[in-house]
Amino acid sequence: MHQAISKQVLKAWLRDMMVSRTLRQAQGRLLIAPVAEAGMVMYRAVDKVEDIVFKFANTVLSPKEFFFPITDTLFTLRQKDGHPELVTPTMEKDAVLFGIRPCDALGLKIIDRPFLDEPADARYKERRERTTLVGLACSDACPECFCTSMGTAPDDAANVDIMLTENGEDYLVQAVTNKGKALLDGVALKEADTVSTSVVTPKKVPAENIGSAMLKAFDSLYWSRVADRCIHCNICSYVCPVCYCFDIRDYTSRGEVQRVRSWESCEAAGFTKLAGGADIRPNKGARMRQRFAHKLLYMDKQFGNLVGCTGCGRCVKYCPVNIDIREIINDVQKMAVEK
Amino acid sequence: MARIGVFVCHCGTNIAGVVSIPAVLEAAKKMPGVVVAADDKYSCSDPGQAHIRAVIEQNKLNRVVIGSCSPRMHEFTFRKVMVKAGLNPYFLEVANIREQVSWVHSNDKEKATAKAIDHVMIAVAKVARDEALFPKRVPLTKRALVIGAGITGIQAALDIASAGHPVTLVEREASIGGHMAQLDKTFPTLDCSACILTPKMVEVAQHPNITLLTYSEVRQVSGFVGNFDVEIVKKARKVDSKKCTGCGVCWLKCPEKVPAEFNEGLGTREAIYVPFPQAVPLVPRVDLENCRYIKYLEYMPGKTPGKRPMQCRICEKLCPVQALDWEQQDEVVKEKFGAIVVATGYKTFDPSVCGEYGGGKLPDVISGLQLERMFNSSGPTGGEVLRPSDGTHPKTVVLVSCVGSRDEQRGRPYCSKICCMYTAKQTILLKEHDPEVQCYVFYIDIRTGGKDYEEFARRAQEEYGALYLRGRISRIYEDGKQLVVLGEDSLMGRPVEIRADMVVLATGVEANEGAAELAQTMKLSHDVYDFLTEAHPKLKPVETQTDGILVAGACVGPKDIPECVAQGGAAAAKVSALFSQEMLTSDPMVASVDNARCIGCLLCVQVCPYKAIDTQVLRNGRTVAVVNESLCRACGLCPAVCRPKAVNLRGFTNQQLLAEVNALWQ
Amino acid sequence: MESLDKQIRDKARELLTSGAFACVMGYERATDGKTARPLFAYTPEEAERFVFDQYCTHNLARYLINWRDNKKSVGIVAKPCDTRAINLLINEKQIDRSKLYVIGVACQGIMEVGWGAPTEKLELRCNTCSEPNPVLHDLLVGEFKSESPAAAKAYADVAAIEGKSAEERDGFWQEHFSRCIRCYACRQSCVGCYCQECFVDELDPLWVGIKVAPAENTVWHTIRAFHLAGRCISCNECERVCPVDIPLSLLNRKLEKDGLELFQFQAGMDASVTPPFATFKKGEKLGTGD
Amino acid sequence: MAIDGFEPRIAGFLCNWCSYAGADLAGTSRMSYPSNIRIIRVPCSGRVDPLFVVKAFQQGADGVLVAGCHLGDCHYNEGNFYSRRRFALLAPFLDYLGIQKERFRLEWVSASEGRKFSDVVSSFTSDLKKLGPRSILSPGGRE
Repeated sequence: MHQAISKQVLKAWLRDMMVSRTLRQAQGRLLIAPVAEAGMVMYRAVDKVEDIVFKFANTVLSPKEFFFPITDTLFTLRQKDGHPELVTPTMEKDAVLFGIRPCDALGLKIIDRPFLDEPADARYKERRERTTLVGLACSDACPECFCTSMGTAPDDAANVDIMLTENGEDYLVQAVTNKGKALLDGVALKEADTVSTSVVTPKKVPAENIGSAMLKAFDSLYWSRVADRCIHCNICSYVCPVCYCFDIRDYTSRGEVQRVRSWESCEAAGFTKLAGGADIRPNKGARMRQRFAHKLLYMDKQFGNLVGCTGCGRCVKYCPVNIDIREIINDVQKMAVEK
Repeated sequence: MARIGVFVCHCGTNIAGVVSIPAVLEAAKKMPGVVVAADDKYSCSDPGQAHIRAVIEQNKLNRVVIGSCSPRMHEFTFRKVMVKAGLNPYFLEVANIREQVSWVHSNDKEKATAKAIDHVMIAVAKVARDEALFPKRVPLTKRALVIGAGITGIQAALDIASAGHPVTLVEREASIGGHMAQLDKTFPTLDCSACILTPKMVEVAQHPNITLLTYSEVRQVSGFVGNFDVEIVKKARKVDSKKCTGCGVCWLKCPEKVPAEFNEGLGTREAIYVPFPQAVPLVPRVDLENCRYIKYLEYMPGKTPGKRPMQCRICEKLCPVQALDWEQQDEVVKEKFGAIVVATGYKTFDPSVCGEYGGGKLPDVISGLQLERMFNSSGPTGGEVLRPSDGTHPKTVVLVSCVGSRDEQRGRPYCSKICCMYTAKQTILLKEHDPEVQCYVFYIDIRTGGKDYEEFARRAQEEYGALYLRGRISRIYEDGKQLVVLGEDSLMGRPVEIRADMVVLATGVEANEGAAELAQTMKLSHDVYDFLTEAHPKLKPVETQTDGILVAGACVGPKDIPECVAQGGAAAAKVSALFSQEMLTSDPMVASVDNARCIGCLLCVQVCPYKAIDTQVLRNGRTVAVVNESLCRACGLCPAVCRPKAVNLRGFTNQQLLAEVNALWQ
Repeated sequence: MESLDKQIRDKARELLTSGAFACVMGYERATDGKTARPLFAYTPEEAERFVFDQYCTHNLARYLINWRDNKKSVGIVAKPCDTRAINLLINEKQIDRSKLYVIGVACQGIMEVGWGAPTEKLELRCNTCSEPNPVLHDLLVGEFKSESPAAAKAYADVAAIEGKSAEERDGFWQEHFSRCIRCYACRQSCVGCYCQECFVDELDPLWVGIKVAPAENTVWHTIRAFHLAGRCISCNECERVCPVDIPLSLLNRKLEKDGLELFQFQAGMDASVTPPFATFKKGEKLGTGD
Repeated sequence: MAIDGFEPRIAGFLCNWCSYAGADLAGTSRMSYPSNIRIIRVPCSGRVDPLFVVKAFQQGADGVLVAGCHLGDCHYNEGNFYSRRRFALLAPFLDYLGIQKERFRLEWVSASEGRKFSDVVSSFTSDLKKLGPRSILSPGGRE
């Protein structure tokens, strides 16, 4: 037996979240949902349910940008009555992230490790704890995605608080966590009459034991050959739901200092440049290998049983020069066999 | 760690009467890096300076901002205070709160104070990014090169030499003297050109500090002020000047005759010759184009068909000191100079392009310079004015001014300045040579700016009866033995026809041959007419954009003799002033290149007005820009066009200027 | 007429066999089986993978800078706009023409592509192209076009922005700039952006703050475009690669349009012409400071 | 439409040899002009990198003035010819981005033109008052 929510009720529920008439919360929640912007679909804070896009392949940027923003002010230092004052920002309201895909939810689960393992990152932790994830199962597979090879699936409810799956005129509802159940409290759910969700099967990629294969291919000339066409544009890192590298610098303006954390990419020249000018990854091939080794080898080594890829396919889709992680996994496996 | 002191000057009531000094001090104390803010009645006064020094020492300040009058007034004064206080003078910024604040905003004291605070803030932001700068001291070679030995170069060489500095005077022709040596008499005094010039020529030849290189040309110039490396080619004369006594036997007996250049093609000279009897040095040269033996030598190796030239060698046989040296080759002299004076002079306009004047085909239409040679008693006609066609004395002479001057169509829109005067002189001399001569002068305007010039030109008309007709010549043609000159008298508004025996064209002044090439050799700029460009037309008339290279005389533009002499002397004075220093101090506020950032696009090289940026190849093979600090004038064009920000300008660095911008309205 | 693919493969094989060439750059099929991607062939065997069709969008001249200090020569497959890029690099002394073999392709226009999503729609740059033939080449493949079909409408979209009010323009650009994630893919894809260190990455002086905020983004985009003034050769790679679809070519082509009007200069047409900011004419009328 | 009480902020880059001296002369001659301008001294208008102008706008300038010697009078001979080319392209470009061309001025003010300097600042200030403040590009940007 499946619970379901009609599209009408769903919209009312989302609307209510923002003003919190029914949810016994002092103030409404911040609602983050996919919206159309300049011909793309992006996660944005919304104030009108009408702006939300329910049918979309996937967003350009993953919802990682909400928990780990492109640019994040960690604290502000200012003068108050002649004394320095340190101000740490906090979330004004609890938040709901609506419409997250299973691949992106897995991405959050993965970067929980670096960000939440003690000592935890306060900004990330607060956002994670105060945000409820409402997942939306994929009804179509994109040509570039391969989530089933990376431990998730188009309708995987494992990493969200609530999972919604389109079912005719309704959505099937799974309240996965207590946080999810709380959000559904008082919502008029119904029982699904029939279940007729489409089964989506993304392409498979031979990702088994990729870590050991990576080790074998580690010293190959292959990486610099792939890097030949790489323009080190950072797009893959920025669209990736897992890449979490950043740079921290102070930002001064009008006598105020902000400590700001912004995204960085291992593909950028100078990413590993040290004081004194030395660079431990001075060439393109080393940078190229780093990205894939981090995902397919180091994360597993560091955190155990963890692959830094969710199969969302964004890097495949947005790479301007067709550096295709699936091709690389294939090639690496082949190299490992040959070795 | 910057420890900045801010000093605010009251300037009596000049600043304090408008700007609230306490408010500025209060605000300054809160500015980043400022440890002390103090005021003075007059910062520039002795007590003010002493106070600044004391505060610097008490507070261990390392950077100073002074809010006062314009930095154009006292920046230098305050720099000296810095030095006295033991600080680098470049850790100083002056905030202009008088000329640009109190004096212009006295109607609104509040706003004036706010602006003064902002100007101090901008200076504080900049001073925090100031760097210690140290002037470089480079040795200099106290030896001057003067290029061109006309009257300008001669004067310059003599003046520098008399100041005690060695001079090398280079002349392209076989003798020094230039155009002035060709002239008979000079306006407006009518004194004999040779009489006033030749003593100077002799003085040059005999001056212990002057090395004379005639028949020589400057081939290459590199380096910078105080340290130029110059290559001079001494062309082969085929006569050993050490042996030659100038007796003249060789040219008296040389059988070959060629038109004499010095006489403007009138008369002939020999294939071994001196250009004129008073030539300095009095050493003949063999004309390689026309010498029979040279032709024979060139004929022999190939043995081309045709008549075998004669072997001649009469000069060699007759020379009492065996001075002829057929083996002599061009010789390259490389020498270092501290300064260069360019005095390459001019040439006269070639009237053969002017069809209306006969296009050089009518023998009795001559140029002003040809007439000068006829006047001259050592000239081709022995001082008689004779028609080239038949050797008779002309009785009616038409002189035409502005030939190749003020002529847009022939690309010579400028006034040649000297022609009005020399035409007037020539009417007088014609009359003095033959009282029966009647002169007619066609002119556009009579330009006689100069001491006693107007009186002189009037004398030509009033005492010597020259008839001046305002208008252009439309055509000159031959009719029998006479020339018919068709023109217009634009004052009377009617056509004029004069039957003349001779026509004299007052040909204008042009940049000398090779002037543009020489300018390029030395990286000097020149105008569209190839006249060299001075550093400033009014205030730096003999300087150029390149330090240590001076220009003088007619190579810059048309000039008469007094001006040329004055310029030669002026250039010499500049050279002497330069040479009065033991070491050259270069301004440390110049551009510099960060090799690691430079991408070698060399845009900076293209825009640098001083050619102060060269290239160098780094060890890794990359070509990058490098600034020659001695040539850099610190204009800042290079950092502004440098995309990777590899070039910076000390004193106005990107860091300093950006700090100033970021300090706006803080 | 032999196919373009075969002509390119034959030449590339010949160059690589000669031993004088380190590499030949061209295109091969992408992993979607439809579109194309850059291929760096080092051996004659690899040359067999070269293809050329209307999906070969990349401007390979961008990679030439990587070979600047290489002793051996390189070969490159270049479309007309790419050859302008090569001229730019020659003009800026970044590459040695004598160590470059240009296989120029007379272009039939390039289609808009995304990975796995080839279209039949000509790219913007082809709709506004003024030079459909390679401006330099050692070998020409394909057929020369006699005229430029698109020059007349080259700046219609720029003129449309110019026609808006200042407030509208401000709003238009702020909307786009505020979306920028500062991945710098626009810079990375650009032939003209080869500085050792970009001004935006510089820490001292800090021209652009680390914070991804509209004001900082505006400084970045303004100066990025301005650094390409008189240099952009309109390959439009920056706009193609932008993951958040900022219409960068509207910036570049505004500067190109004004540069043409003011200085009669178009980048990359002739490597020997001095770029507009490195020269001047005394009497010129420019509308600013005359 | 003038906004009451609006005082525009003007950043002025003045070349040391002509315009800065001209501004000094305005002071020496006590020629009053609006106090809205803040002055940064540069050796030559050719030193002014477009980046400084853009940064000044980012810093909150409502208008930017770049002033140098008259064409042909440049202390460095040709610096202002280069700056003219540069800003002839930058000014319309900023306009295109929404910073009206009236907000940028390139002026030639000689050392003897105190009156001209004062007139330039006066007219620029009054023009900017009519234009009103710039809404965008506040420091730090919108969050």
